[in-house]
Amino acid sequence: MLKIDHVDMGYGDLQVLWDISFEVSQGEIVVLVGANGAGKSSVLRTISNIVPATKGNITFNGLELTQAQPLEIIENGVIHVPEGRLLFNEMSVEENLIMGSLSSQAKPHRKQSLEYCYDLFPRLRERRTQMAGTLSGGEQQMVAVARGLMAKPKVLMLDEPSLGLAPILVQEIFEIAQAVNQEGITILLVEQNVRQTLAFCHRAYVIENGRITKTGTGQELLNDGYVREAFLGI
Amino acid sequence: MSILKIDNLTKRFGGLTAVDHVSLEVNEGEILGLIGPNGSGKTTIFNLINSYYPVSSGTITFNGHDITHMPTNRIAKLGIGRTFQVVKPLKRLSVIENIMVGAFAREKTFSGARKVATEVLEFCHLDGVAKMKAGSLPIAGRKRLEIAKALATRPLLLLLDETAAGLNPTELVQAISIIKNIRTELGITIVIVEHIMRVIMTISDRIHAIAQGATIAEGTPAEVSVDPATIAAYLGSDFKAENRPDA
Amino acid sequence: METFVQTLVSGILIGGLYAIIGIGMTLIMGVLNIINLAHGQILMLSMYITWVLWTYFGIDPYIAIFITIPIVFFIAEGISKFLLHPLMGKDSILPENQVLMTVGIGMVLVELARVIFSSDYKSVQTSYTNKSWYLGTISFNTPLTIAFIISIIMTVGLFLFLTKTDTGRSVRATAQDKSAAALMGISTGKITVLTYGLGSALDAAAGSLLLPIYYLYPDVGPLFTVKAFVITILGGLGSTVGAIFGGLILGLAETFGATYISMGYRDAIGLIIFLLVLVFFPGGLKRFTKV
Amino acid sequence: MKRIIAISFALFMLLNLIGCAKDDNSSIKIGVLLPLTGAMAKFGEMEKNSFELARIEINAAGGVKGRDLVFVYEDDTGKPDVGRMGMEKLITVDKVPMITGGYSSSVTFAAAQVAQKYRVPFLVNTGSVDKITEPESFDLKISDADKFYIYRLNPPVSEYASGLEGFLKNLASVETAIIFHENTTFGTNGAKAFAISCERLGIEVFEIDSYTEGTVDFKPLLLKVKEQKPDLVYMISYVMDAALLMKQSKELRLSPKLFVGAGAGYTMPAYRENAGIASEKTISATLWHQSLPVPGATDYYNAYIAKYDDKSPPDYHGVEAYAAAYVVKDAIERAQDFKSASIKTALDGTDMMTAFGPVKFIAYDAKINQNKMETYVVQWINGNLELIWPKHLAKVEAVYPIDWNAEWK
Amino acid sequence: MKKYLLLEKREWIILGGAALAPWIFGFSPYFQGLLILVLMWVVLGNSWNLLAGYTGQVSFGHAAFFGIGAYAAAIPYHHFKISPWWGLLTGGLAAVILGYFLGKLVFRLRGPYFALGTLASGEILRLLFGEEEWLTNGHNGILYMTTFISKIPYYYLILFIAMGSLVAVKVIMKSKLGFYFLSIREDQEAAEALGIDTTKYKNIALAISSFFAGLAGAFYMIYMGFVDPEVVFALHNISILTILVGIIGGVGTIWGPAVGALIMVFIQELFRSSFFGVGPQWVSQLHSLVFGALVVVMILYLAGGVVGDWDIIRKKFGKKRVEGQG
Repeated sequence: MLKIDHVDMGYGDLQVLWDISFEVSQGEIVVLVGANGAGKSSVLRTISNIVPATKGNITFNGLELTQAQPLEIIENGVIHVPEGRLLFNEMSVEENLIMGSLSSQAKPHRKQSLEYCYDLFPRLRERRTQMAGTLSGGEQQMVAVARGLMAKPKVLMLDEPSLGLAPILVQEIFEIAQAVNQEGITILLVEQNVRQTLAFCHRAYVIENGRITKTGTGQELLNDGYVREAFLGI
Repeated sequence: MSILKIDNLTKRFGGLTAVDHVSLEVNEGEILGLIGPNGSGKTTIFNLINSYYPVSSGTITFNGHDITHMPTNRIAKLGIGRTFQVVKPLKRLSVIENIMVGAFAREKTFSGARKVATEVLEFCHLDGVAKMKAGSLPIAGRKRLEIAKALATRPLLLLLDETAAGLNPTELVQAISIIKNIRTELGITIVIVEHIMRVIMTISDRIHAIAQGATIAEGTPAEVSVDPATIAAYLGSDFKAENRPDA
Repeated sequence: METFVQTLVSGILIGGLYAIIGIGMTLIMGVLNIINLAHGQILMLSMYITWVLWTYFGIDPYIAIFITIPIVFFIAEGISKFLLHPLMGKDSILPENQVLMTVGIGMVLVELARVIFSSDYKSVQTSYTNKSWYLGTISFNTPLTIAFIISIIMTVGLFLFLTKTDTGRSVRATAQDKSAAALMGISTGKITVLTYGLGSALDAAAGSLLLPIYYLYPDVGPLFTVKAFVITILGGLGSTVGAIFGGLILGLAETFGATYISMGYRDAIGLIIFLLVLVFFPGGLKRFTKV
Repeated sequence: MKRIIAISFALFMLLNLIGCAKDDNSSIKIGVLLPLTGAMAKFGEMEKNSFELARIEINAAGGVKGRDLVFVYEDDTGKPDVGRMGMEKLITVDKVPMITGGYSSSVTFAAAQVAQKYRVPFLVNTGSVDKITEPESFDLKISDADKFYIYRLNPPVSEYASGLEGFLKNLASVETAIIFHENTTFGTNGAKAFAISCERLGIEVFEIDSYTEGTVDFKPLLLKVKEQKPDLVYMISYVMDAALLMKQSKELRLSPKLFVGAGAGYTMPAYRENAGIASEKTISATLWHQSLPVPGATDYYNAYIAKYDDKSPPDYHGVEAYAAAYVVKDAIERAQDFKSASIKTALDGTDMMTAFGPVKFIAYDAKINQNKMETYVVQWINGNLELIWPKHLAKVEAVYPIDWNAEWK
Repeated sequence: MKKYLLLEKREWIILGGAALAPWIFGFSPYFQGLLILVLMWVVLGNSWNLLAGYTGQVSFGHAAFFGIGAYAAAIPYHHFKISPWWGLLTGGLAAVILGYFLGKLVFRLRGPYFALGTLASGEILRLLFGEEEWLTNGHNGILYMTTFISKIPYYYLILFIAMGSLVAVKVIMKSKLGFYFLSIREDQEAAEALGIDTTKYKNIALAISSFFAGLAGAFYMIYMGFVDPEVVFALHNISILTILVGIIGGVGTIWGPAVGALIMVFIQELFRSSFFGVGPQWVSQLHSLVFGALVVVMILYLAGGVVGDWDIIRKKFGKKRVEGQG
C-alpha cells in the first residue's frame, strides 16, 4: 500500500537518509526502530512531504507522494502524528481535534469522528474545553493521536508516541495503537521503545545513520543477537 | 574527591516535574554516564547545572562553590563547559573564530586566544576546516566544534550532551577517541549523556540512570546493566534499540 | 464629576477606534511575527481610497468600507506575497529584515500618496460628521460612536471567524505552531499572506471609520502605527479580545492623562505604559483573556 | 573598492560642472527657500504659486532692469538641516545674490544663519519667531544694522495679536482667558505673546496648555474650558487642528464669550469647510485679508484663484510671498548692481506699498530690519470671513456678544 | 593586505581621498556640506552597526543617543552660554549614561521586542524634550551662531570622528570584545555557556555605540547651530534612516555604513535638487520615494547591502565592464 523506494533526503548539504526502501501493507503495524538522530523521524517527514526527498519515489495506493501537496497527502489518508505532539497549546482540546479534520474528505465526518475519538479517549471528553497546553503529557499524546484519527487516516504514522511518558501510559498508548489497528487502520510507528513495540508489531525495520540495516518480523528482531546486544550494550 | 555535587535537585515546569529529587556526585577525573529514555530529564539536568533554567529546589555545588543560582556565564568561568544536543555553532564565524570565542574566556589577547584555538583545533581534528564558516560544516564537524568550543574555555568539568548522535561509524570512532583523550590527555572530568549504549557503556566509569526525572540506578556499567531495578523499571519497559558501529 | 464622566466617555469612544486599528496589527504580529511598521501607512492608504470614493463617487464612508476593505486586502496580499513572504526563508544577519521592509514599503506608500494627492489636508464632510448626541450633559460624538459600535461588531466578527471557521482556526494554528499547522495540511505560506491581507483589511475598515472624524494627509500614518503597537503589546500578541481591551486602556490612559496630567504628555503616557508592559508584563492582557 | 572611488570621483566632477555651468546675462536669479515636500508642503505650494504669479506679472511688465526675474526654488522639506543645505546650494552653486521665502520658524532661523554668514540678503516672508530679526541671536548688536542681512516682511509672532488687543480693549469685555497652542515654536511663542497681551489688558489667564499637532481627541483640553469657564478661549493651531478644536467645542457645548484663533489655521477656507457650523462667529487675528483697502489685495486674491485653484484660495501666507516678490523687484531695481551688498543697501531703503500692506524695514525694540505693521481681526459671519477690526477699515459690524446655542443649532 | 597603523593600504587611500575631497571639488561649500552630512551619517551608521550589525541588538531608537548628545552640547549653552564645542566631550558621555539606563530596561527584551522597546524609548525622549521647556526650551529649540563660516573645520572635525568610529569598530572587531559581540549576535545561549556575560557585553556594545551616536549629535549642534526635539529625536529621520544607512551599505561590515551613508545622502540630494537643478522640478518630489524604493529593492535582492553582497554585485555587473575594457 505504502511503498518507499530508494529514497534519499537531506537538509542543504547535509544528507540524512540514504537509499531507504521499505513497504507497508494494508492492516499492518510496521515499526521503524533506531537511535536518536538515526533518521527515523526524517522518514516520516519525507513521506508527508514536509521535507522533499532528493531522490527516489514514495507511492501510496499508486499516488506519487513526492509530487503531492501536503494537503493532498492528508486527503489521501496518510496522516502524520509528529514527535513531541506539536499541539496548538492555546487552543482547546476540541479545537485541536478539529484541526485534524481540515481536509475535504475528513470534514464531513467531523462530528462522528469527534464522538469516535471521545469514545476511544474518554478522558479527552472530560477536558474538551481545556487548553491543550495545560494537559498532562499523557493526555497531550492522546490529543495528538486523536487529532491524527480525526483526519480519517488509512495509514497513521506515529512518531515516538511514548516520548516522556510514564511506563503505564506508554502501555496505554500502545494499546490504543493496537486498537486503532484493529479498526483497519494501517500503522507506521517510529519508536525507541524496542521491546514493547517489537512485541506487538507485524514487521520492523532498524534504521542506523539514515540507512535501513535490518528487517524482519517483530519476533525475529527480538530474538536477534545484534539487536539485543545493541540495546543492552553488553 | 567530588568535583560536582548535586543534592535533591528538582525542577518543575508548571505541573510537570521534569527532574525529581535527583542527587548525584561526580568525582574528579572520572567519566560519568547519564542515561535514561528520551524525555526523562537528562538534558534538563544539564540545563539546571549551568543555570539555563532556574532550579526549583535542591543545591548544586561545583568545586566548593554553590552554583545553584549563579548566572550561566559565571558557571562557565568557574570551569563547567558544556555542549548542546542541538548544536549551537556561531554560524557566520569561521571554525577557528568559534573556538577563539571560547578561548577568550581565559585569554585576554588575540594572539593568545588564537594559540589556544589552534591547539584545540588540532585536538578535535578540525584543523582542516579552520577557515570554513561554522554554518556550513557537516554534522560531524559541528558536533566536534561543539566540543572544541567548550574545551577552549579550559573547563574542569565538561558536560557532553549527545555528541555522538547522528554520526556514522567512522565519525563515531573518532568522537569516542576524542572524548577519551579529553580525560586522559587534558585531565578533564566528564559527564556524558548518550543514547548509544555501546558508547556510554564503554567509556563511562560510572553510570547514573534516570527515568521520569528520578534516579533509578547508579553504579558501574556492569552493575547498572544487571541491576534488577534498572532492568525492571528502566530497561524492561523502556527497551532501547541501539546504534552500533558495524564491526 | 462631569469632567470625570466626560473624560471616561471620550476615553472609551476613542479607545474603540484605537482598538480596531490595533486588531489588524495584533493579527499580523501574532501570525507573521513581524512588526508591521507600514500599518499606519496602510491606514493612510485606505483613508485616501475612502476619500476618493466620497469625493468623486459620492459614496458614504460607512458604505465605502465594503469597497475599501477588498481593495486594501488585495494590495496588502500583493505586498505580503511579493515583498514580505520572499524574505521568510532568506538567511540574513538581521532577523528584522521584514520589519525593515515594512519601513521601505511605508516610505513608498507615503511618497506615492504625496505625489498623487499632494500634501494637502483632505477630509470628508457628511451630514453626520459634526453631529453628536447627549446623555444629560455628557456628549457622545456620533461618528465616534458609530466607529465604536462597528469596531465592536468587527471584533466579534473576527473573533467568530478565528474560533468558528476552519480558515480562522488555521490562522490561529499557524500563529501558534507553524510546523504543526503544516502537518495538518495547512499551507502556512498562504495563511501568512492571507493574514497580512486580513490585518490590513481591518486597518482599512479603521481608515474608513476614522475619515469622518479626523482628516487626512500623507504623513497621517506613523501616529497610528505607534498606537497600534501599544495596543498589540498591551493586549498580547494575536489576541483579538486583548486588542479591544488594549485599545480601551490606551484610550482611557491617554484621555485621563491628558485631562489630569498634561495634554502635552498624552502620547508619552501611551508609550510609557507600552514600555512598562513590554518589559515587565510580557504577554500583556492575553494572560487573562486567553484568546 | 577602487571602482567605487572612480565612480564617485566622476560623479563629483560632473556635479561640479553642472553647478558652475549656468551663467547668462538675460535673467536675474533669486533664491526661494520653501517646504515643497513634507508635512508643510501645502503652504509651500501656496507661496510658490504666489511667487510665480508675481514673477509672471513682473516679467510681463518688462522684468527687472531689463532682465527676466527668475526664482530658483529650494525645497527645505520642513527640516532645518535640509534648509541649511538648500540655502548653501542657492548661495554657492546657483550663486543667487538674494534669497527670499522661509516658511517654518525653525527652518527659517537655521537658514538665516547661513545667509548672515555668507552676507547674502535674506528676505523672510513667513517665518515668524521673534529672534529671526533680533541681531542678538546672531551675535550682533542693534547698532550692527549694516552687518545684518536678514529682513522680514511679516510681523513677528509676538505681534500677531496686536490688532486683537485693540479689539479686546474696545469692543469686547473679557476678564478671563485660557490659551491652547500647538507645541511648536510658532505655537509656544504665540501663546507667550498673547499671555503678555492679556497682562496688558488686565485679563486673567487661567491656563496655558499645549497639544501635539495631529491630536485626534481634544476633549481633555476642552473640558478645562467647561470646568473653569473663561470668557475667552485663545487657540493657536493649524487648520485641521483648528477645525477639530471647534467641532469638539461645539460638541461639548462650551460657551465662553469668545473663541479666538491666532491666525494660521483659523482664517483658511479649509477651516470653515471642515468645522462647518462650528466655525461660525469665531474670531481670529490675521495679518491680511483680501478685502483690506490695500491696493492690489483683492486683485491678487482674484488672480490667484483664476490661475490656480478656486477650491483653495490663498490666505495671508500667499500674499506674503506675492508681496515679497515685489519687494525683491523693487530692491534690485534700486540697487546699483546685482551684487548682494548693493541689494542689501537697497533693501535698507525700501519704503513701498504691496498687496500685503506697506513695507518698510525699521529697527525697534530688540529687532532690526523688521517691517512693522498693523494686524487685523476677522470673524466668520454667515460663512464668510469678514474684517471686523480695525474699526475704520471694517465693512462689517462685529457680532458680539454671541449666543453659541443659537449659532450652533 | 599589509597593515599600517591599524588600517590596510587601500583604507588609507580612501581616507587620504576623503581628506583631500573638500579641496578637489572646487571649494564648493555646498558640496562640502554634503560631504559633512555623509560623514555624520557614517558616524551614526557605524554606531548603529556596532550594536545591531555586530552584536545583533537591532536598535530602532538611535535618535535617543543622537538627540541626547546634541542637547548635551546645547543645554549648557542655552542656560550658561557655555560653548557647544564642549559637547564634543559631554555629548558622547551623556549618551553613554543614557545608554546605561536604557540598557537596563531594553536588554530584558529580545528580537522584535527589543526593536519596539528602543523605538518607544526614543519617542518618549522626543516627547519629554519637547515638553520640559524649562530645561530644553521646548519646541523653540536651542539656537546658536556657528563658529566658522568655512566648512573646512567642520569637515575635518567630522572626518576625524568618522575615522575614529571606523577605526574603533575595526579594532574592536579584531579583539576579544568583537568576538564576544559576534557570539552574542550568533547565539546568545551558546555565548553564555562559553562564559560570556552577555548582559555586560551588550551593555559595552551599547556604551560604545551610544558614545559615537552622542558625539554625532554634539557635532550636529556645533555644525548646524540648532537643535529641536522633533529634529534630533526624530523617529524616521534619525532612528530609521540610521538603520537604512546600515542596510544599504551592509550590516555587519566595516565599510558598510560608510558606503550606505554616501549612497543615501547623494541619492536623496540628487533627487531633492532635481539632479542638481538640471532635471525638471517635479523630480524633487520624488526624493523620498526613490529612496524608499531603493530600500525595498535592496532588502529584496541584496539583503547583505552593497558591501556585504559586493561579490554578487560584481558578478552581475562586473563581468560586462571587464569585457568592455578589454
